[in-house]
Amino acid sequence: MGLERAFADEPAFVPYLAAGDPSYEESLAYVEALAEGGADVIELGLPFSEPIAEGKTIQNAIVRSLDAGMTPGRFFEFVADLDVDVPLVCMTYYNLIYQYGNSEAKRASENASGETASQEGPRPFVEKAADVGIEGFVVPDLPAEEARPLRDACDEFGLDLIFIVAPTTEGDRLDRMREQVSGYVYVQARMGVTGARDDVDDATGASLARLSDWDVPKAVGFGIKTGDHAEEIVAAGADGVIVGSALVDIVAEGHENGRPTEAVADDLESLARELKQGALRGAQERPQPERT
Amino acid sequence: MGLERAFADEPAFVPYLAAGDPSYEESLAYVEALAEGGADVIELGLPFSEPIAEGKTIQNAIVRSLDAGMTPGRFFEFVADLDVDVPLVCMTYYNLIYQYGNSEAKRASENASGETASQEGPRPFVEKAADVGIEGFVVPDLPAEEARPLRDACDEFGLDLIFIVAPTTEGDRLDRMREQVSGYVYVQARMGVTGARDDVDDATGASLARLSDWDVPKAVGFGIKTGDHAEEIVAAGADGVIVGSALVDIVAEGHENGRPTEAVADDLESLARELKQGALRGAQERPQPERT
Amino acid sequence: PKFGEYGGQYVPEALMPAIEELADAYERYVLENEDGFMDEFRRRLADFGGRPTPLQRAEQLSARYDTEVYLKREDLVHGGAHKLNNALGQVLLAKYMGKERIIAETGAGQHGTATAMAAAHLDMPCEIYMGETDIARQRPNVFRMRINGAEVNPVTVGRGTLKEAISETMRDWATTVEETHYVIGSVVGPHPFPKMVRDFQSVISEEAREQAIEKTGGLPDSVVACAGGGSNTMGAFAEFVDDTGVELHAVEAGGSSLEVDEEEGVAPNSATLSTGGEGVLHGARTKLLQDSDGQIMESHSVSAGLDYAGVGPELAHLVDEGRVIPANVDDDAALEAFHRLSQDEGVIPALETAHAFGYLEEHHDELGDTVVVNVSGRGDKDLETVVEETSKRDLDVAPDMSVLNRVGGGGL
Amino acid sequence: PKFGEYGGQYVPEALMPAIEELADAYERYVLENEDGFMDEFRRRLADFGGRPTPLQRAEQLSARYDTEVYLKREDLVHGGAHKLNNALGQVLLAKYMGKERIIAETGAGQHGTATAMAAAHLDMPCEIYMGETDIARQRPNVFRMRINGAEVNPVTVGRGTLKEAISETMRDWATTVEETHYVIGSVVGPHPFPKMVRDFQSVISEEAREQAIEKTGGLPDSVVACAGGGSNTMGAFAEFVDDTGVELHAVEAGGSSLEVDEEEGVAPNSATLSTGGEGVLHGARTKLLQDSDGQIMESHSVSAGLDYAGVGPELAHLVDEGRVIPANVDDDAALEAFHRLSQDEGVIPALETAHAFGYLEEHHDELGDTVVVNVSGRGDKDLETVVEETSKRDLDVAPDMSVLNRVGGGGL
Repeated sequence: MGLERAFADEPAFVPYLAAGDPSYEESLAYVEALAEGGADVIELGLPFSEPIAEGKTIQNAIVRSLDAGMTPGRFFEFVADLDVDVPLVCMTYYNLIYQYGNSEAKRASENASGETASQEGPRPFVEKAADVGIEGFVVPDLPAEEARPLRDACDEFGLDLIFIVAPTTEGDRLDRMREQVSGYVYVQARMGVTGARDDVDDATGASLARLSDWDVPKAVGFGIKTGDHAEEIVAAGADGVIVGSALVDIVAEGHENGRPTEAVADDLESLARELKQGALRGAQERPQPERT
Repeated sequence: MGLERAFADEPAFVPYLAAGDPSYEESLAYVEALAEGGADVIELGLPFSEPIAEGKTIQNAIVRSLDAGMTPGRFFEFVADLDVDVPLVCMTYYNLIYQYGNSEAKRASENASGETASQEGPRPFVEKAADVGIEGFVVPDLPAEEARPLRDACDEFGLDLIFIVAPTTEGDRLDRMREQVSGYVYVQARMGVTGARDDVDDATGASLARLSDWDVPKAVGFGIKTGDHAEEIVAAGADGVIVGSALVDIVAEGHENGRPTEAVADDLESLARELKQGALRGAQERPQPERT
Repeated sequence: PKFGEYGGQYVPEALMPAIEELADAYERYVLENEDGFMDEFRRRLADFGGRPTPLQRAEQLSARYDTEVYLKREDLVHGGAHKLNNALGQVLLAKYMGKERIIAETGAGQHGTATAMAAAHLDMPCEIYMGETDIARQRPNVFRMRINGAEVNPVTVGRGTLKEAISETMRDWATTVEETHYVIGSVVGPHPFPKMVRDFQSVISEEAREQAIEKTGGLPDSVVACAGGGSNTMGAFAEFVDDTGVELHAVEAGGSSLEVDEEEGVAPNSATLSTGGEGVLHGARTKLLQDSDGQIMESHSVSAGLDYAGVGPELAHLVDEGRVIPANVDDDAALEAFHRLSQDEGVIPALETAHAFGYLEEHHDELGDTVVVNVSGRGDKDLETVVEETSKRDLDVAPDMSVLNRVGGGGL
Repeated sequence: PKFGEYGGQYVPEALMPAIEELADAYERYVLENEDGFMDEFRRRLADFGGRPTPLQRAEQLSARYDTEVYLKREDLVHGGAHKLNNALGQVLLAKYMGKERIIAETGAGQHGTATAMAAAHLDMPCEIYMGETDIARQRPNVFRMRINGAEVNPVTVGRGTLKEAISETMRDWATTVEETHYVIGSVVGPHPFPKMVRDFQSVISEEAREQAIEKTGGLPDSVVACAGGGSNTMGAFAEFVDDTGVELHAVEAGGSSLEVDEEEGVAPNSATLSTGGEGVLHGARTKLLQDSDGQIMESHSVSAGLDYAGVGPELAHLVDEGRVIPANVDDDAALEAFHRLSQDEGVIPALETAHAFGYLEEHHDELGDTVVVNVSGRGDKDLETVVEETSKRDLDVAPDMSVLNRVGGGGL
């Protein structure tokens, strides 16, 4: 039940792409390629105009997607149009979730009043997301302290809410996340923001140790770009690997060089396969998987 | 004796040109043309780099002369080279008079000392001027209060020192000038600086009245450009008219249009003649010339 | 950490420890004056910054409006604007916190130059992120930052303007929180920034309040300040908030129009308090300019410093509470006011500041007998813009610049 | 009206009544405070001008030189330099004298902008004469004057620079003395200007002396100020002249060399006090740069404000008396000092001012334990020159400006 199922049997490979990057049609093909390549969960970015938590790679992906006309409404169409059999998570910023209610309310009231303060908060967005088949959310600028309305809406519609745990997260903050998290926890492998790096950080092991008694799967992200990375991460105890920038790089490169969609999709599928295989190798190296 | 003689028999016409404007040779021809045209005294400008008392016309003449290489040394050569039988007055700024002594002293001491303070003041300049045939000085930035050293040097070498009386000069200041003036007094016809104007100022009559009991000739300058102007000025009681800018305009125009020297000289001579004739007509209109 | 429902800490988890550490330092050093922090801050504001600034009676404007108009002269602060009050406070605080490096982002360059100055003064290495588009159009401010020894890091991602620079600075901070302090330039961002920046800027109203009492024998009837992010606004208002008899007027940029182009995502104004909706931006819940999806709109103003789609959460709250009166003045009126103050009083205001005077022109008869206007900065930085924008319009008060055409010569 | 043999009134007769009237007004209003003139002047200097300016301890320089270095922050005066002290005094005096119009000349534009500001503040019509060559190369200052409502009259005669503008202003004054006051910008010109400008500027040393006593418990060992015409110099020195234990150092522009090119009439420096001879210029006997004939040399300095072939007669006299120590610093050392102060202290000085700091670098071990350096103005106006001149040289302390090349974009 819920996203946890994707981590149940073997380490999960969780790729990220910005929906609609660089165009609606290409993006559909790319996401489907990831599913082909072995994705267990796919994080789909709904682009926000001020992506303060992203590295350059994903920031540029967001610009491309917005320029190509992506909106929350189109995003939901995109999800509905996707032909994949993999659980989907929406990764976006809180204002888009929060305003969907406002703007829906506004539209309903037909400009009857100048007031824009929401009475609904995140509920309309979650309802619509559930409707098109989204199973969970990652909201990088929503702290656990402010997450209650979104958590409640997710509960109402049966969706998961994933929190990001940083290497520096501890104490009360960690407790507040643990209380509200579901599906999986996003373990940030290092300080900084999203982006592919060349090595695996020591902080990962420490973070996994801090979360060892949590009963949700731990997926590690930030900086993973090769099968060997994935292997190392999973060997260190992760239940899954989250990979974004390394995949977005392929999309960006294909877009810049005008490569055919199929060629780019093939490369994505191929990297996905490598990452998934790496994760599987990593699982073999672990003394004993503790969860089933 | 002295410059007064030029005003003795009839109203004097006193033209001004900047020596060396626009070149040494042309300027010689132009000054000689003024003599031909009937000049009774000629004021020769020795150009100073900071001519704070001049109008634009004469300021530009000074720039042309300096650019053509005029210096105090060349000026004395120029005076010596002039073939005219008219008394010559040097019009310049005090620093050139004052430094001629310093620089002569400096040259004599052959850089023996870094000191440049003059022990001689204006005397060397006056001595040299007398030597080449200059008969007097007009120094627009030298107030009567500071004129004693120059007056003494003029006395030593038998030269005149002319002061400019402005429409606003009165009281003690007028007295100090009266004590030191010789040759003639330069009556400034109006406030402001040199430059040809279109009418004759009322201030002229008042100034002449204020100076009526002075025993030097009164030459009126500033703004006179036609024979009719000259006539009016002399009719009002002046002993002479000083004309600069109207003549310099001819030099400037000739230089700009590349006219032959002779043509410009002819025009100068012709305007000089008109001005002199105007002055003579003015004398006829006076009830009774009081001086002989 | 909230002002009603506004404020909060909507930031990536990786930044949470940094802002928690900062919140702790704010309480100890700023609120409790631990280790004499506030004493040193105030001493440096005086010696280095040139405080106190005068409260000057504006003689010609007072006559024009038959109202006692007083100018709080923040244009005389070192660097030419109130910006230093905050930058100096934060760099000093970073020093007390044991940080070894300062970062900041800048759009038009005013906050960047203030931070670079403060960092040079306090011998702290400093890096300023600035979009490459902004670098190209704000060269004098880039020179100033470099001359003060700051690194200027061009941000080439996206459109190369302020929003990308903010993301890039957040990214740097998220990677380097342990040794680095991020100096935010206005009363925006996550707690504790809005309170802390307000406290550093409140020296404006602290002085103005005392000076008004001394010069006029009482409190003013109104205080008027322009509002972009709102740091000069909150600085000018803070100590008057409890004086309920003093009206507080926050004047935003009306730009060319209050209508928005939803299709293009463009608001041709920065009138967040008057026209914006509630939302979450740059770490705080506040009022902001957004389309119906919640995407942030591109705002516009003739004044780069007011050109921001958000506003400080405390200001949003004070407006909702009715304590602060929101207003806006359009580009034309701001330009006219710029010229009026320059010609009538011999004070060339920043274009930001000019909006406050545009409001004074339009509403002087509603502001009571005594008005304090905050002159948030000087206008030297805006000369080129003013000449260009003025030449496009037919303004009664604008001077004729043809003397420059007559003699030729190059650009500004 | 003299300082030893220096000074006097070497002006055309037509100007004599004007300067006599001015001398009378100077005695009554300035020296005797008739009608409370000086009280009003000081009040306006505070409220409009932002005085007092701080005396700031320069922490990094003090450490660098193992000397207590204090900065007198005239860069914080309204307009960005000490120039306003004098302009405001003279425009106010003109008002007391019943004049209805202000004229002034300007070269680089600093005095023109200060005069235009003061005239706007006091509601006096103002015209500034400026050579057309200078107008073309000092456009921002022309903008500022026009924006403050002053007329800018281009002077097209001769080479269109300061000397022609001075003649043109004299010409205007000679024609309009009755209703017009000519605001001379430095301690030069005929009596009473040198004394009067000194008295208006002496507020600098009056404040600095008190502040030094308050901050250090005693008088400084040395006061250092740059010297062009000498108004900030005399302002910084005046109240210390009688403190014979305080050394006074006047730092002129050494330019590129102290050698002169007699043939071309060019001195590649403005080191009048160090290398000039006695003579008469612009109404006063003083030290000046001249060739052996007495023609005034074209002076040169990287700093336009020091680029003057004369110097105030009182300063010349104090040098002859041994009370003031003349010195000079060349362009290279001034540029280095500009960058050093900017980077180390967060104060971007005017290039004029930078000469004083170049001297400090070279002579700090001869200046005693406590040194006051007059920061006569801020350097915003000099950014373009500094960047250009720095790029021609290989200076250790200069920042790399390549960030601007990397992103492209237009001129400053």
